Amino acid sequence: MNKSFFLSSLILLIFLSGCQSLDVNETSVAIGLGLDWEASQNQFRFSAQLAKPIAAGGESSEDDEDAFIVVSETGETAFLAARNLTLILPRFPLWPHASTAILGENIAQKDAALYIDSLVRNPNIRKNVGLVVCTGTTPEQLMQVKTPLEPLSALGITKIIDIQQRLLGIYAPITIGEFTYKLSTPGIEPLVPIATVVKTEDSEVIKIDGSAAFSERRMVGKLNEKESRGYHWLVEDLQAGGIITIPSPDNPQKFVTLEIIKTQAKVKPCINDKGEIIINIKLTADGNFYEQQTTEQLLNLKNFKTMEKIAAEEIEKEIAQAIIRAQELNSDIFGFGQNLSKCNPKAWRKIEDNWYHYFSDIKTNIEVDFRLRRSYLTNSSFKFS
Amino acid sequence: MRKKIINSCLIILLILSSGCWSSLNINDTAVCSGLGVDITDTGKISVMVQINKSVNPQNEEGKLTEGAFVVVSGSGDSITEASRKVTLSLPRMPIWSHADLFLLGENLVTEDLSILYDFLFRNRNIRKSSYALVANKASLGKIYNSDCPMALCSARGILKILFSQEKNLGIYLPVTIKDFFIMASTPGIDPFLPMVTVRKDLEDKDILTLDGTAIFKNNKMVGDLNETESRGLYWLNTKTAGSCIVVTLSDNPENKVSLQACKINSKIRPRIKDNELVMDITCNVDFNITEIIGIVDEEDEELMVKIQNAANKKVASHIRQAVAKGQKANSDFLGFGLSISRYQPKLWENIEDDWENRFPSVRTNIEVKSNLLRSNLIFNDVFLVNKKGGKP
Amino acid sequence: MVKTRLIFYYLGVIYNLYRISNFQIFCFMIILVGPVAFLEQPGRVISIAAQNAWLTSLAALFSGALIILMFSFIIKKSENPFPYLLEEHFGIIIGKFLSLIYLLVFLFITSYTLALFVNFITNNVLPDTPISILIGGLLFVGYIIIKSGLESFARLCEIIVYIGLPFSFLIIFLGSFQTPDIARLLPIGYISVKDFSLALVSNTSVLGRLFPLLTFAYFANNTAKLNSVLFKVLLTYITLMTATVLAIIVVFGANTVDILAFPIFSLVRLIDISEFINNVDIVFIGIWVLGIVGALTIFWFLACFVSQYIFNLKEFDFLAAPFSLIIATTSLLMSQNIIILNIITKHLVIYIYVLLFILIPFFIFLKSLFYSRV
Amino acid sequence: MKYLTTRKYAKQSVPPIPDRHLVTQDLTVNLADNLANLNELLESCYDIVIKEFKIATNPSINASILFFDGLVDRVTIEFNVLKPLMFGLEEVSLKDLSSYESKNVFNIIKERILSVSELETVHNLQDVIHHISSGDTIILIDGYATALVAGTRTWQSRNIDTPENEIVIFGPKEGFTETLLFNTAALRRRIKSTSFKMEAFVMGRITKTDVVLCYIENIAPYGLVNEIKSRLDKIDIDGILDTGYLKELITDERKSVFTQIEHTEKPDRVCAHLLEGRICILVDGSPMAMVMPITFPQYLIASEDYYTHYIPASFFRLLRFFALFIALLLPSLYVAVITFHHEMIPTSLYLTIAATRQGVPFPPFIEALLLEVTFEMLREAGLRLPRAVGPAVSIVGALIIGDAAVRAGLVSTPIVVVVAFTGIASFVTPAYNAGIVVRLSRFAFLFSAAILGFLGIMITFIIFITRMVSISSFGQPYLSPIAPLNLAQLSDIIIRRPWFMNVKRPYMDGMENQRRAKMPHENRGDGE
Repeated sequence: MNKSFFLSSLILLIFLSGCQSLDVNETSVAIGLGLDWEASQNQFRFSAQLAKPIAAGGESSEDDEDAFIVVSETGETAFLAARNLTLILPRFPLWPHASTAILGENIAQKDAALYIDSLVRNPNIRKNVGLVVCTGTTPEQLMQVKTPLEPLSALGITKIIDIQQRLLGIYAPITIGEFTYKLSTPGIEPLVPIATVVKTEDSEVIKIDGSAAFSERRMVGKLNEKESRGYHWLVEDLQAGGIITIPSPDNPQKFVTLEIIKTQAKVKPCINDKGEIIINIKLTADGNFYEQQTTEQLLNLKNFKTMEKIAAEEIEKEIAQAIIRAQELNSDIFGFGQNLSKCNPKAWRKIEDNWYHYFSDIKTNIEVDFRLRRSYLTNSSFKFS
Repeated sequence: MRKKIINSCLIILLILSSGCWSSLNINDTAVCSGLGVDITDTGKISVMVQINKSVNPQNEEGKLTEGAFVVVSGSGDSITEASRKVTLSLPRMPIWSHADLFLLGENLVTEDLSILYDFLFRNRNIRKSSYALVANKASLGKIYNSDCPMALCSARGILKILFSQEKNLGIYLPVTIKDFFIMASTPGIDPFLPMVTVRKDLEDKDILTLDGTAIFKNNKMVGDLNETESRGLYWLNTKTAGSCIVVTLSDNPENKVSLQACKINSKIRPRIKDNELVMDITCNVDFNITEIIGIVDEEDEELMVKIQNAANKKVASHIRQAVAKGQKANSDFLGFGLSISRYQPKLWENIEDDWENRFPSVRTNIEVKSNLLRSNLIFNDVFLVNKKGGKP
Repeated sequence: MVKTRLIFYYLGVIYNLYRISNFQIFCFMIILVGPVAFLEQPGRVISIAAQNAWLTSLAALFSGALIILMFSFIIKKSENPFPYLLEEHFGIIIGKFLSLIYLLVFLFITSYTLALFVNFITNNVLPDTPISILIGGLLFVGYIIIKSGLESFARLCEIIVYIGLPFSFLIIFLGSFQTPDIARLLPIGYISVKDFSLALVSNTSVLGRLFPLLTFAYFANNTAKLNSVLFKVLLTYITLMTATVLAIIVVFGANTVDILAFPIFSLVRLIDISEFINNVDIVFIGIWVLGIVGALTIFWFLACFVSQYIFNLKEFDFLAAPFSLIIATTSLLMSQNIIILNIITKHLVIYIYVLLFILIPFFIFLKSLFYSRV
Repeated sequence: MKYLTTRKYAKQSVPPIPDRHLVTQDLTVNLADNLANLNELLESCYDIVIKEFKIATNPSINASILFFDGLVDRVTIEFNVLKPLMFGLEEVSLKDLSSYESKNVFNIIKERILSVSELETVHNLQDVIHHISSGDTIILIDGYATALVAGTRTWQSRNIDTPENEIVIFGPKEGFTETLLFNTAALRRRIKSTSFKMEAFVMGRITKTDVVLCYIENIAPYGLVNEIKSRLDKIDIDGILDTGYLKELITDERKSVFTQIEHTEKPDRVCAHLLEGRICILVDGSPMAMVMPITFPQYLIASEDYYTHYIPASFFRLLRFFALFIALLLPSLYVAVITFHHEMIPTSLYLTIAATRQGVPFPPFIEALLLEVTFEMLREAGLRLPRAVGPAVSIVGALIIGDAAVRAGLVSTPIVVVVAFTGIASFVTPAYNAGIVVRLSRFAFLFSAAILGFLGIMITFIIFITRMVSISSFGQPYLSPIAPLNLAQLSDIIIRRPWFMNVKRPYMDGMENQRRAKMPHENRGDGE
């Protein structure tokens, strides 16, 4: 009796519950999400880059004319704007595949939390979605532009940030999760790469250009390439890749390029006797000799040492520039405050409330240890007849 | 037993801890077919990259050529930096080692090449067997963006043109990075590179064409050879036969004979004559007759001698012009110095330091010997045969 | 004293070691001189003797023959293999002291070979892979080889030679077709005596690496034919060297080679067969791993063997593990940067070869020549 | 704890085991006692047939015959045993009884009555049991403590058939069966020499399986034969059901995956091995013969090579070596090239591969692993399935899954080609055993390729070779003619040496008689 009752109710349960499932062909996959603030209408504008399904059998090509469509809608809240998309879209939008979230300049300057709230609250959006701020254009326009070889520009942007980190080492990628964490945690602020549309002779391309520093939920300013790289050195986990160009030891007009194999930064705040906060930054970096512009013999022990020194100075300069810029903008992107709270919670509790009062005149003590390791195919410099 | 467990744990850890550092998924890469370096007006170095799009095997052939490439560029303080700045707007990892073409911009070659050498040879991703050319009177972007008919992209197109003209026409010599490098680093020879430019075709579209040879001295381009002078260089350097020339017979300017070289053997040898250095340039060429224009009313043997003489003169004049140009620009691209160092090493030791001053006034003695081998399918001029047949 | 130690040694022969055939000795010796010489020697010689470097390689045939005769004379005149041989000739104190030095040198050479090769790989093939992983991987292989015993090692060496030797010649053959210019060899013979002899010394010193012969020859099952085996080794080495140097000069010219870190590698990168087989450098390196692993394992093995003598141990393969740690640390230190490695390559290593592998054996040779045993 | 109860089997009393001593007892004079004893031993053996009857009329003697049903030839029993026993004694008794001393009926029966070719006498119960379980018939006669054993073995067996696993186009198509006698006969038929020895062992405490060791006396090294014999003697196991049992018990390197013993179903192949001085072991009930010592290169030799012309045979042998490398390395090479060494691929091929890999979600390593595992699964499924379904599975697997996976964008086209090619190459190895090693090692290579690219492959390769050279098969180094180099032998491994040059047998330790043929021009006077 018991068993049959249980079974029949189970079967009924299965049949009675409505089907929440969706056919794949009823959906459309969102690759990029963008949000901006339309000041004129006092409304949010939500735009999404939707990928068109690729026909099977690898018949797609890299340059499919229209591999995607960009749709956008406005609404009073970001969520509503997103739902409003269904007014023009005959498919059910799927958010979990999104790879980039784009924050419009307007909304970043108004209040980033407005956007982030809707993203973080939504269970359909993964927290490892990359984040960029777009300036000089709207997210919608940005997504309309194709990146070379990658028809889906939203996917392209994350790849660009990844690859430039491996080859150039300028911008540090940030995900929504980290962004939220940094935005909400006292003593640390996010730094987000900026994507813009650059017009060349006959076409438009997306370019990562500078990064946006936030302070108190608002974008307060922009770091240029050099400063962004200064920030990148200090990203605390092990970094690999990137290059640095330093003046040549024999001729300061010419340059020597070094490739960075790995860097590791340690940031330790301390409070000296006078009660000043001093941040000790220790960076160890390994590099390879990659290119020289002169024909001088640079590959000997003496010059190696000199180059190590110059490179260390150069890195130090970049870091210092970034810190100065951050202090100008009053945005603690390096997380000095948070570091302090970890090392010296007591002191932190005292100054937590007006941290930015202290932040702008924090002293830093940067120590860079750069090691040159190898040179590539040639052992010595070019000799001329 | 315990030892075994520890060992196996170590191995497993080793495997797990080893990420795949250098691994790169093939769909995250972009194949570069051509590279180019130039200096911008602001003094920065700019790098231009032509990237092939992947080719779908199931596509029809016709679709291949249209927009099969993209051109991206970056700029920076050094070549490496500039080339890597490309990635700021390229969502793929560029693979350099497939690039067959290396273009040098006009500004770069006229300013200073020394910034380039180290990059070219130290970088493991640059293929040393790829070909170098100089962009003449056109920006790199223009060259890479222009069409090249029947080729996947302009970079490959230029190379195809370079090879086919070498085999069929014989004007310009392809120079690989390795050759260029050897010429630059060996005392007694200066490098040269073929030049490419953009020209308008009949429908007013940009097409690529080879135009002249750039010659260098002290890491700078000091002049260029025109077509005839380039031919002079070609006669002295080539190993591929196939060059085509047209000679005019001495008696009648209407009578023209096209000759195709099928074997070229040339030598440059130093000789001391009356305490003076003379460079003996000998060039032996075997020709085939490919075409005779005009009515030639001569006996066979005389005709042959005439053609040979004309050919000798022509080739010698090519060489002479090239030598003159080189001496004028003080660029020893023919390698006179090298030849002295090889055949008169003692003499070279004495004059090596002074070579730059001595080179422009070195006397040359050009000797060309041509030899007619076959006259392809017909033996005589068609008209000649007819005429002969008509005679009693 | 010697006699009691001999018992230990023969126990070692019975339990751990095995008779090796003459061909296996040939393979051991080829692996010792071949790969490293192929990799580092051409650049060194060409930078000294320019376009005439190949002549110096050929001339090494005579100096090499002298070295080989010296070694085989020592083998004939001594009763015990290498570390015991020192005691036999110099007495126990000097013998132990010398073998301690040899132990250190063997470890040094192993680490140097490893460091050189790992640098080569990180430079050219897997730039992102940390060298510690590569060192770990190669040492792991060496460890397995040593643990599996001399018998398997000898057989492995045969296979390495089957694959490696023809492949090296193939590489040179293919490489020499990449736009060669025979005229680059000119002027032939125009070379100063100083340069010539320097290059000759450099070429000969590499043959000092045949030193482990003093140990292995005692395990050969046919000592009578040892000399002919050694001359075959010499001939192979000279052929390989000369061919390599010739190919490099013909393709690059002496001036250009000067600035290349690994000329043979640059040559391999040029190989391009009908536009299909190109950039085969990785295959080349892959095959080269075989040779390098073999070469470094031999010295590693000898280090274990020597320490058996020094510390009067009954067996030695358990030493492979601690030594691997030492080797790993040393080679990590050496590959700090390329300049240090270059200094070691250009200066230190030659002196070690000449001093320890040629001069000391020469001393033994003189001693056994004039003070023959009663 | 009390809620956790384990279900226990109800304890049952173990029936008393028959007295162990019973088996070793001798037969008694009393037939009834003997029968009682036998009945006790053979309790619960339903297939035993015990017939009691009487022979001779005056005085009539009780007798009985015992046999296991199904193992015996009933016709023989009824016509050659029962009939003469029950009726024949009468005829004999009239004339000849008197001539037999002491009226020994037993001898009369043994010598004059029973018309069976194999006739033995046994004295104890153990032998009786052994014989009847082998299919013989036991005749017990009252008054004699001896039993007569009539050889009446016969049983249903598979016909001699072409072997299924080793298919040849040229050469003998006969294969071994499960019956030992047929197998030894097949060998004996081919080697008609007295120096061809077959030594029998009975192994297995319970199964009492017949094991036969075959070798040719003055060719096989004496030491090797003794070594194998002593290894066989040391085995103490309850049962041997197939040669596979013995294999792991007598090899040198028991833990190694590399098999050091060859299994074959073909008598001609066994004979070829025997002639080269190797040793063969046959096990009753197994259609596989074990041949030892076998080195790795010999797995690449098909017996067919020796039946065809030597030039094509050599070509195919080289092809097999090549295929071995393909089967071992191709997928890992592909993965290494595609993930690490992009510059190796020609540009045009690169562009197409990039296009086919467009939109494929997995990295090449995972892709290769998936397909390889799928392939192995298909192969395994194809082996086990009934013959009618097998081909269907392979067609579905190979064609439909492969094609559909590509179309669905799950895998790229090149990897399908690579895996398929690897699969084909792995079928080229004639020996199934060696193929297994290759199939397993392939995955190791694949892993290392994914980690360190080509370098990883080489490191694994060195380890692979080191493992291979460090084992030996009955004293023969495993890579024998290759790794300790033996040029003379190598020429018959890499290529097939023509018969007119094949003068010497491959050398083994301790082999004395190495010459196998004379060159035509040699003097015919001397020789073996």
